[in-house]
Amino acid sequence: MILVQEADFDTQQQYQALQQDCPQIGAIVTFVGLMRDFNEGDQVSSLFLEHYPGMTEKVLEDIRQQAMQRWQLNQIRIVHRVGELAPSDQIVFVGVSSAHRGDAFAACEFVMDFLKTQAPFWKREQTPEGSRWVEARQSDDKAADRWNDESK
Amino acid sequence: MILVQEADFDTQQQYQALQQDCPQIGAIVTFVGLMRDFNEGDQVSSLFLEHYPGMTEKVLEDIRQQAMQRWQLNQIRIVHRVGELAPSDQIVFVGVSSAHRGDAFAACEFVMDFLKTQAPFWKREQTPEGSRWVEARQSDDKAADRWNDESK
Amino acid sequence: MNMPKSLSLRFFARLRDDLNTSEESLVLPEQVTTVEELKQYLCLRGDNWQAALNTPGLFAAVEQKVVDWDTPLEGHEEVAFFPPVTGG
Amino acid sequence: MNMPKSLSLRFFARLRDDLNTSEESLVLPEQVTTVEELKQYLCLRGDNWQAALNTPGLFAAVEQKVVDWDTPLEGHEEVAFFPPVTGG
Repeated sequence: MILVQEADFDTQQQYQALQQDCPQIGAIVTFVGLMRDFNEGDQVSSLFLEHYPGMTEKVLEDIRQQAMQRWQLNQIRIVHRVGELAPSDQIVFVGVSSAHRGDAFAACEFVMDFLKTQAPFWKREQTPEGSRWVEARQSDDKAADRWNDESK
Repeated sequence: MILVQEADFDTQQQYQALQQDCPQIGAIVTFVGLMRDFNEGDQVSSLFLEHYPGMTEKVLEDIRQQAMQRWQLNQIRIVHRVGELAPSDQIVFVGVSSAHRGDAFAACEFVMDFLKTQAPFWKREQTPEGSRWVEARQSDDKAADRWNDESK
Repeated sequence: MNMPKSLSLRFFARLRDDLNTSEESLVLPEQVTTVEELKQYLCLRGDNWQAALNTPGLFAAVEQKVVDWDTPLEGHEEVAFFPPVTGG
Repeated sequence: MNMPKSLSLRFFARLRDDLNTSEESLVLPEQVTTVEELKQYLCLRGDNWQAALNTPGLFAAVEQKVVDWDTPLEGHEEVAFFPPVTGG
């Protein structure tokens, strides 16, 4: 399940959809990314999230399928917001259910690492000095790269 | 925050306590362990979780503090149930908030791996052949061991 | 001989700001056959195009999929250019 | 000369089932000074104690902390024996 939307999401609703009374599930791992009020040494008062409609959904679906093939999973749910956000707002949800916790942890982190480096979202933040586009981080590239090195 | 209790827990309440409108938090990772209806090839109809009152809380607090020292974290919350459980019941909750997702993922998995191998809980499961104590898994020892190898 | 074909171009984020355009429709000259050639062709439009497009780290997507610069344009309808992604 | 001291013993999970006891209070003989000696002393009680305690993978905790078998008992009040943990 993949959603790209302006509206906020309900983590509890997502969690329940992951669990859905399926007694084969032994582990649910969820990640929520939140907007911080500070970046690169500056106060950030708001964030605008732009995306490439159509391509975004395709890339997220591709990442989801890669994870489903790589680990033994029951379900992956991804929700990503776009548009105007304020500090402490929820930005992204990734939830994974599996029989085993190792698979659920790995898949959830894998999805986030690839989402960060491959999904066409761009952040523009408002600081006291004006508005600026957020620069990509090398640490995100490294985080995604390590999934190629690992022999799982 | 550490809780050992018979009562079920509310994941949304735990999530909100992790977030608590703190704009330095950029990432929240949660793990929920659920009771499966199948183990070692047998149907399991119910589970009894025994623990060592007092020691359990001390071990969990020790694991929590180790994680807090090892990574940059805002908060760790652990809830573990004891007593009688049915398939699909929630068993354990571990939630971590941090400025950065890498720290939140690592700390959450670290807590679960050490909880599994160090916290004095014991599962007795009810199968069609009667009641039996669950055997410890080598895979859990390995999962905990790898945190010693890693140069983080 | 192929009919001249119209291509839909899209620009995102900083690139869209710098070029002051998000979308346009373009009929390709015959000699422009790859994504790289399309980029160089657009750079001819002026200094701001040159500055915005000839920059390290730029990505190109064809039919909403990131591609290498030597990817042929033939048979495709949508090409996008954008800076490194920063979502999540 | 020390006064004979009472020790609280606790048994959990399969061990408690096998021994049919979860808790007892014990006055230690003088020659029992370590956790290992305590275990061997308890094994003298009979075959079911021997079978339950002389088993690989058994853990001992002193004052609710897992310890090595050569840990001295002096100054301590609570000793527990249990099989490998299986929570989470």
